[in-house]
Amino acid sequence: MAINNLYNNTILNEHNLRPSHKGKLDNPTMILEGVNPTCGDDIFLELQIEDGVITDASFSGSGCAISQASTDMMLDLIIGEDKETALDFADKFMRMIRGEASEEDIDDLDEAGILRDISHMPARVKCAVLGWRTLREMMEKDTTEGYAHEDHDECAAGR
Amino acid sequence: MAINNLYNNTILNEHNLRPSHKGKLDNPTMILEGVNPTCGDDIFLELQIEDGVITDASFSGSGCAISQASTDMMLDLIIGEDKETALDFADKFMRMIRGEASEEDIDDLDEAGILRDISHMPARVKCAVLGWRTLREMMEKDTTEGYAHEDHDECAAGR
Amino acid sequence: MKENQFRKDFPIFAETGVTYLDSAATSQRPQVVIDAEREFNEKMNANPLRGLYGISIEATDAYENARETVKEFIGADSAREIIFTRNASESLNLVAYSYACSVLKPGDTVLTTIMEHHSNILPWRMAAERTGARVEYLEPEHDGTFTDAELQKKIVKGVKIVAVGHVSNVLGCINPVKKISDMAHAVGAVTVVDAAQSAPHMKVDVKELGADFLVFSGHKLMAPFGIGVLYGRRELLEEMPPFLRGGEMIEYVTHDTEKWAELPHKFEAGTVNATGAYGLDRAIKYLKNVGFDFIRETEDRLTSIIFEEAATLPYFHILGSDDPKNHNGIVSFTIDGVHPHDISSILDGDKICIRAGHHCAQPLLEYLGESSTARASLYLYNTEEDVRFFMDKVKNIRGIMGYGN
Amino acid sequence: MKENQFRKDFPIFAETGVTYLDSAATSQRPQVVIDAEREFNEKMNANPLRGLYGISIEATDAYENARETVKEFIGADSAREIIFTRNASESLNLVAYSYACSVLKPGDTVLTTIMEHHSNILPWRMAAERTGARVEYLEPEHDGTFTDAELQKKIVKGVKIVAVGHVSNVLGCINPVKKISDMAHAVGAVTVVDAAQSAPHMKVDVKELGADFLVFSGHKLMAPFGIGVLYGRRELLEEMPPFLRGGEMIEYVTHDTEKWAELPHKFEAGTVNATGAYGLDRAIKYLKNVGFDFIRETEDRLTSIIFEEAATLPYFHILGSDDPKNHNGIVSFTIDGVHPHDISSILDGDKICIRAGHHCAQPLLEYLGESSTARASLYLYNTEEDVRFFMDKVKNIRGIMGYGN
Ligand SMILES: Cc1ncc(COP(=O)(O)O)c(C=O)c1O
Ligand SMILES: Cc1ncc(COP(=O)(O)O)c(C=O)c1O
Repeated sequence: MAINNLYNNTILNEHNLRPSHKGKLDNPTMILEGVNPTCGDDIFLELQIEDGVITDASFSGSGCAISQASTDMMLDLIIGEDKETALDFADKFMRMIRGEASEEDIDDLDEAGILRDISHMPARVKCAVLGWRTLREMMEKDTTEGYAHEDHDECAAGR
Repeated sequence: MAINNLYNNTILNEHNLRPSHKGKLDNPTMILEGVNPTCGDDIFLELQIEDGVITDASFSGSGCAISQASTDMMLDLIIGEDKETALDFADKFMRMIRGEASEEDIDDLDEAGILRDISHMPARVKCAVLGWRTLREMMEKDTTEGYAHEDHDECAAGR
Repeated sequence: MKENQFRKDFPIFAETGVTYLDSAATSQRPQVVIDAEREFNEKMNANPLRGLYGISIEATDAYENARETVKEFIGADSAREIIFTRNASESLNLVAYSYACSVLKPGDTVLTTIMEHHSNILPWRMAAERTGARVEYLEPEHDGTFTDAELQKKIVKGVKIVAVGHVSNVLGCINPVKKISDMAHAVGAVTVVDAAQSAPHMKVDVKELGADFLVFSGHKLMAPFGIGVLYGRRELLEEMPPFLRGGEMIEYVTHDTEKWAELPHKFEAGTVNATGAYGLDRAIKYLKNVGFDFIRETEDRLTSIIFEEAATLPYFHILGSDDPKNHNGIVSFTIDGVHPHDISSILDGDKICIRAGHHCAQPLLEYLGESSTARASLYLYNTEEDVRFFMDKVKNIRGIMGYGN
Repeated sequence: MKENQFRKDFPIFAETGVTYLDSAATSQRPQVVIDAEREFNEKMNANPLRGLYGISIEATDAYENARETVKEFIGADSAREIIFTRNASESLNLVAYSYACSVLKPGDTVLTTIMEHHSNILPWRMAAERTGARVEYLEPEHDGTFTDAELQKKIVKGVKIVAVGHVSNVLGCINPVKKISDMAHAVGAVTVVDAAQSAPHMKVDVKELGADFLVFSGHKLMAPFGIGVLYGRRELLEEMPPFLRGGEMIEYVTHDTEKWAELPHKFEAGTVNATGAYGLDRAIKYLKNVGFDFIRETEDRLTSIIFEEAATLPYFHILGSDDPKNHNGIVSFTIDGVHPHDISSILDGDKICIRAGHHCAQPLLEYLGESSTARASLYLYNTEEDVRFFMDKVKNIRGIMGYGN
């Protein structure tokens, strides 16, 4: 039972129950809200960027275990990295969710790799990608503040 | 094949091809238009009434063989009768169409009795009753001119 | 354990092995309804109302007999008062576009309740926006009841339409529709009753409820998707302009003029869903055969079991009344520390189907201070085994999520 | 005589023995479509788009895959441009209420043709009435063609919408949609293409036709009743206000505000007809497997037979083009001295199903000076035997009616 296994996963539970990056930054460079209106998931992502490098990051808001843990694991990965590397992680994650990532890619994603099986739970895909697509939107649009819509194309599998 | 029998009936064909009462009166007391919009049947019924007796009557307009023949046979029956008798014929005819008339009633209807099987052809019921319900409407409302709607309740079987 | 003699009529259970607790979203279809669709397609498939030949006449009869069945089912005066639509939502939109947009004047009020499904809120907002009227909301107590003070304060002159749900799809409570109708009529308003959640579960009689309009969906009542019902009092329907325009809803059309068809056809533009109506006919007949007593008894008994089990779980909270009999088989709940989506996904691992989210009733959840809840909802095919299995699995959820007991 | 290898896929023929020549009204359903409905109900019946559990996800996938299939079928850019409705009539009303009522200004023109189905006339009249715009009509020659002069005279500045049928349901002719679209776009109008009679019979590509909106009905294309399609160019759909309001078409609703869902959901209020969409998906796949070449060849061959036989009957008159290839399987006709209803009823005696009446195209009949005609219409399951039997029985009609030969 793939699903119970995922939920039984201590990594997922740890990041959900005791996230490392939940809270607000003092002086964020960028803030973006990401929502999954159908789910009620709603997160605020805050990044501190200095010389193109993400020096600190946090998230707040509410949502299910999958969106919360996925975002927390994402922040573990990208803090200390430059924007390009962060975007690269996001690409790998999206590929993994679509079931198109290589084993190497998944290895690179470290703990976030535990969400690989979410591709078999299409209804939850949009929870898993919420933080990641909010990040990507921030990077790509270089917004300092805004609102990231539910992206239907991205979540095609997660209708 | 009930239907082909009806159409093969010489009485029906005679009244359709060579109706006795098709035309217009010189001084009608009452004129009423009756239509079956779904069919395109459209007749004008004209009555000449003197001292409560129908002294003459005619119909014009266009329609299928069943509406034409039925109306012509109706006029054969009611010319020379008083209003009450005419209404009584109409009641018997409606009962026959609903399959509720006695053999006696049907006998009274004379040639119009050939339409008794129309109750098995629900789509054509409204053609058969067009003249009759126009007549009834004239009598009941005592209109001198007007327009008789398709009556859905009457034609319940003929939807 | 009591056996449920009707469950075997629903092939999905044997086919899939699901524990289906989402009947408030849509019901399952019994074999007779599934067979009715096939029978229609194989034996009488033709465009109804148009043809003069055998199978078209049969199709027409099937369609119109369904209207007759619905008429009897809800106690209408005439089959002409029954309009077939796509679903309850379309029925409400029809009333909003055709009736509300015609009668509302600036300053008028449409009164609804804060516990309505979105489909009984948004059409009124649309109509209000177009006409300069406003929408106001009756606000219930936390158990879903309305105080007399609240009703008296808001059902006042100037209210032209009162749109009220018969049974809430979140709280499961029955609203005092008759009382509200009487008050509404006293101030000159017409009533629109959303019976989407009641018609499948209890006797709904338009006269007894004082409903001027009433809507429900076939698919929550074991009929196929794609068929819904609007009842309207004849005088009102006669006066209303048509909504959708097109084939079948006219008496004639010339280059410049048109004349609408008589009721009910005036409101049924285009080719009708005769198969759906035929399925609804069979579903209502099946429902009558089961009987509302059986449904009530089954739902109350199973709801009580959920309540009893829940009482032993301090982290499990049920929304609405404390009395299982006031829930009509609908149990919305939360589990401390676990998001409703996680609850639903975890239960899905055991093929248990429940709903999680806002249940298309966001204003109610906002009012209750929740953003999302889980919901188990019952119907006549559910068994004691279903609810016991469900509650057993519920007990594991917090453990799975990493909480101790 | 050539065998038709697809006929056996349609159970109604063996069940009823009808000679079905009314496919322009509605088509018959092949076994795969009938089975699809049952399969859906037995294996994945749940409310799509809402549930987080297995069967609801399957139902959602079935529904959204159907959208993808339709997108491919008509060459749209994105599945978001495909809105599921109840039928072509509702699709046209959606465009009229949501688009036309928003953009039309007093003095603007909606241009349609006098040969349209009522469903492509009445919604525009409604929109014109509400906005102070007017509706004008392109008038064809008697064979159904439009002269360049007619097009140039009427497709002029001030025309905001050109609504044109692809294939006439009375004359069977193909209208020059691409040419009309180009001219419409040149004067700043958008085009609405009624593909109800074309999509089942020929390749319809929204780009090639230059269609800004395009509609068709599933039931004329072997799918169940109750499912229709609206295609709209994304930019247009994005700008349009929603039509029906209710569940599923919003992102969120609060006490006072609401935010519409993204396309296509913005236009799909309430519980969707997933079974119908699934049936449409199967129908399109079945259609593709048969192939438009086969359909064209079959229809042309059988139409030619009707024409040949008709040429020997001086009292038998066919409306429209003299060339059977310009009829797309639709043959409207009259018989001197016999009302079309009588023709239809007499043929019904031999289980031959044809249509008689105004075919929901009264303005065209008025224009042609007819009040009613009979119509035989073909589809891929028809055979030479069907049309020969039909014409044999036609030859007896005048005799039955009491005319000599
Ligand atoms: C050309 C044309 N347009 C529109 C329609 C309307 O289709 P529906 O009745 O399925 O809405 C029809 C079918 O009757 C048609 O033939
Ligand atoms: C109370 C209530 N009203 C209206 C609706 C709308 O029904 P449908 O989606 O079938 O239009 C629902 C079902 O979701 C409901 O629960």
